[in-house]
Amino acid sequence: MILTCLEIIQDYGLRSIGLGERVLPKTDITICHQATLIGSGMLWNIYFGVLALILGFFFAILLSLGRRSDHQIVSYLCDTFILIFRGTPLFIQFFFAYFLFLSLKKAFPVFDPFTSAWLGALIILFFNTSAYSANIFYGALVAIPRGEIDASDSFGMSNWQKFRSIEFRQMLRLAWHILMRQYLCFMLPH
Amino acid sequence: METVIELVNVKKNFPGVSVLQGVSLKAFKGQVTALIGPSGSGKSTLLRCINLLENSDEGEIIFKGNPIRWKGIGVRRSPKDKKQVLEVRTKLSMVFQQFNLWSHLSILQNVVEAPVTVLRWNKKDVEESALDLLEKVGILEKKDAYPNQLSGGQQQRAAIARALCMKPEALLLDEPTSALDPELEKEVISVIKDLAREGTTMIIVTHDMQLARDIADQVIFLHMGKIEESGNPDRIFSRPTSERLKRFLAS
Amino acid sequence: MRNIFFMIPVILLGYSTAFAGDTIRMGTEGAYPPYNYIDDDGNLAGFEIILGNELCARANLTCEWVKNDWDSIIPNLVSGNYDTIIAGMSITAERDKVIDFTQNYMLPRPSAYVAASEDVDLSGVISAQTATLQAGYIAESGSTLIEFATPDETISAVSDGEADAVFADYDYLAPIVEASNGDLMFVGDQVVLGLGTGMGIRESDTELKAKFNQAITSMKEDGSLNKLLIEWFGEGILTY
Amino acid sequence: MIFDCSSPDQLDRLMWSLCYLSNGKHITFYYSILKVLVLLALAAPISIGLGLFLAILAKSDISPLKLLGKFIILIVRGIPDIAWFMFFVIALDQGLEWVRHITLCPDWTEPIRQGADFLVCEKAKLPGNSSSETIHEIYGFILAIVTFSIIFGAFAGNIFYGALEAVPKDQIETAEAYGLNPRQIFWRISFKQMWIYALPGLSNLWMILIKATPLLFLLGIEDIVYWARELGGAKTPRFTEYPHGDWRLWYFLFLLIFYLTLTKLSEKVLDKLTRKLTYGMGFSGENFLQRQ
Repeated sequence: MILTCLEIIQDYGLRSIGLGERVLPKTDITICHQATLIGSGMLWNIYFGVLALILGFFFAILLSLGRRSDHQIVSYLCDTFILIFRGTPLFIQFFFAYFLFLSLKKAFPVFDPFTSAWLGALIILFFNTSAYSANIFYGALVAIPRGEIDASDSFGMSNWQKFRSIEFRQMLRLAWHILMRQYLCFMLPH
Repeated sequence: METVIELVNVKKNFPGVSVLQGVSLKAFKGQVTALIGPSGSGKSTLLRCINLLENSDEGEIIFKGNPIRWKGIGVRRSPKDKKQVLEVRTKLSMVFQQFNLWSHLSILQNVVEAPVTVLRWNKKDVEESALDLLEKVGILEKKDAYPNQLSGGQQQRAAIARALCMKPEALLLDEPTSALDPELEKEVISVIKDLAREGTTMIIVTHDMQLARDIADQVIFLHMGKIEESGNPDRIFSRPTSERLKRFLAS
Repeated sequence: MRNIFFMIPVILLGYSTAFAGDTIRMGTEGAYPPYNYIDDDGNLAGFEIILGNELCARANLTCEWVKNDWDSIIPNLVSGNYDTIIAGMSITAERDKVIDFTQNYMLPRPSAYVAASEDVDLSGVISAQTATLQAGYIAESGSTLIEFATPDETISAVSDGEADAVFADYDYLAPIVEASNGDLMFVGDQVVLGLGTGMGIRESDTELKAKFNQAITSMKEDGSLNKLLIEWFGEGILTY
Repeated sequence: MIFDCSSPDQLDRLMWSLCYLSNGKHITFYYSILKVLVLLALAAPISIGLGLFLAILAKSDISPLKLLGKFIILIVRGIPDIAWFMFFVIALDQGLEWVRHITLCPDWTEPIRQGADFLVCEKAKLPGNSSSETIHEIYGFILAIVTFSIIFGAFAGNIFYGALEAVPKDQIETAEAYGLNPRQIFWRISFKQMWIYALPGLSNLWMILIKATPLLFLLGIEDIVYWARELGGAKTPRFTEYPHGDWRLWYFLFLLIFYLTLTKLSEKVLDKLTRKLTYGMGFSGENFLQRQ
């Protein structure tokens, strides 16, 4: 029983990423088959989830700083980016991006891999979580008590020093719970 | 002299702490009773027990000659008769340290809310007397403002007007000035002094010894949940007998 | 009380049940020309729409068309959302386990590959519509299958280079190849799959199945079915 | 049609576009956009009503009601939306038909389930087989609204519950001190102050609701996504007067803009509402939102 299940896992475990058996069993579908196939599908979830969240985390910090920037164009661009990805359904974004990459690919062969799920969908997920997280980070940045910033200014900290030693930590502290809650929602099939 | 409130050996425990360890006192009609004492001595709890916001565990609370009827004993003790609770609460109006004006109602609405909904008095009459009271405490022009648009002093004066509008037997004031800046404190103190002069019955918990001295007919010094000393303000402040009161007044 | 409660949906829906007659709801996809598609006016059109209406007339049934996505076309028949499937569905043993079929109204038709160039490798990536005969065939053939929910998308996949070729019903592909001005072309060999095209009917609906079988037979006998087939699929079509 | 569209292949570009965009197929597309708006307009107030009801249940003093309220909120929130969309509608539809079946056709002897088939008597079908396709579509749409309303109602219930809890204790205590009874305290104080604490959550929920509307397709409703795909797909001249290549990119761009506009508009309205509600309540809108 356990042995056959191991075999099934060997055959189908990586099916969702295109390795192993392609054709699904037609008869004798056991719980092991189902579990293996679902698990195999989850490989994608993990791939998308983990990569998009990790990359998105860093990009979101940049975006939130950009949005707060004194540079008007930068601030406007970041704001628009966040608005677009937070303001439209993910579902529509996927469709649009797919068709966009298709047309781009015709003109520029560089875009070849973008229409496959492993890259195209990842990019959209990455942008999407970045926008949502950036919004949270931005809220946290603005919520840092003015006095603490004044204090660091009064000690002559440079912008970078100020960010690294005060703002970044405060921002993470303030945003952490909301961020984790959002990540959880993102990973669950809601 | 008519007794408005009498406490006999009232005790109150919070889990692990004994807040009131047998307090007996009498507050008389037309008089001001001031409760003083260090933080944590149980002054506020005592006031809340009188208004039945807090259930005392033991002892009698007698409102105008009628003892509160209880069910259960000890920590599970609670008033038996809801009507009686209502009577006590509507006849003893509370003024809180943090004002506690209802933030979704304008000042005028705050003042008329309880008389109209609880006592079911005629709304027009209540509004009329509310306006008089607001004028009396000096914030008539703020009647349509919302609480958070007012300074602390103005809010507390509105809260006093709200309490008076119930036409209560007595006002219970729980440190009415401690949340205020010295500047704003003055406005409120002068209102309280006016009330005292008019013979309003008040039980006031305060940190302000000068205020207690000026307006109180009776001063009660609480320490660790017990009445350490009581008497008229002259005696309490000029010739304290207990060591604790001496130390408290000196600090 | 109970009755009032149950009446609410009825009232809401306009006493619909009061005149329960012989109305048959016909499920189709509406995205599979020339079998069935939506015309410019937004109405259903195509060979099967004409055929279905004629069959209903012959069986003395009032028919109402229902559009449904291909992926869920069988489950929705089974759960009673409509009573027949008439959507270019090939009769196969696998489907026959879940639903019943009438006799076929089209003989088995060839499926074909279409690609963007002549020299394409048919063991590469082939697109096909989900849950079709063709998808099953490709999956077993050793080529890499990519599936799409609508027939439309299987063609786009080839134009866009997502797939090397599309494998689909010849009659569906023919007008598309013709309209592509040489961008798309038939490649490889044609393969005849399935047992012909028939109407899907719930297994329990034996009476309805008999009625339609009879109607199809009558159309076969008087030649009207052949005429309709030629009108829609051209002279080359296999007739009865 | 307003324009003469009888032979599109001879029209100039502008007229061609006008004719193309106003043909029957496009009218159904616009109609599906209307469906989204109607869904929003109906599901939002129903959700709020249901949410209030659930929150009031969950705050009730009677413990069975309290448990029931909390349980419903928990269950609906605990089950992923997708599952609701996939199974709830079928269950609701079949449940209704089953109930009607036993009441309307008591003489029916055959089993309702025969293999995979779900069979009820003719009279019990919802809507009846003879009703027009429009009625069927309306019925499906009502089921969709019910589904959306239940899911979002439970979320709203949770928000309202939290908001009721967030009303400061001293506001309630003061009311007690002035003799208001629990009923009066709930309706005159908690319930009125609750809105301001609920508003950020509700705004959020509204945005989520907007973005959930493309899920209509999961309920078998021909929604904007269906029509964008259908209309955008390449068309061969044999089956249409308006052949064109693959235009799906443009249709989906339109959908993106549509949703973006909807979001942006909502943001503006909600901002105004927040400012109005928070007027005089001590938190300026923006500060308040950040506090949440």
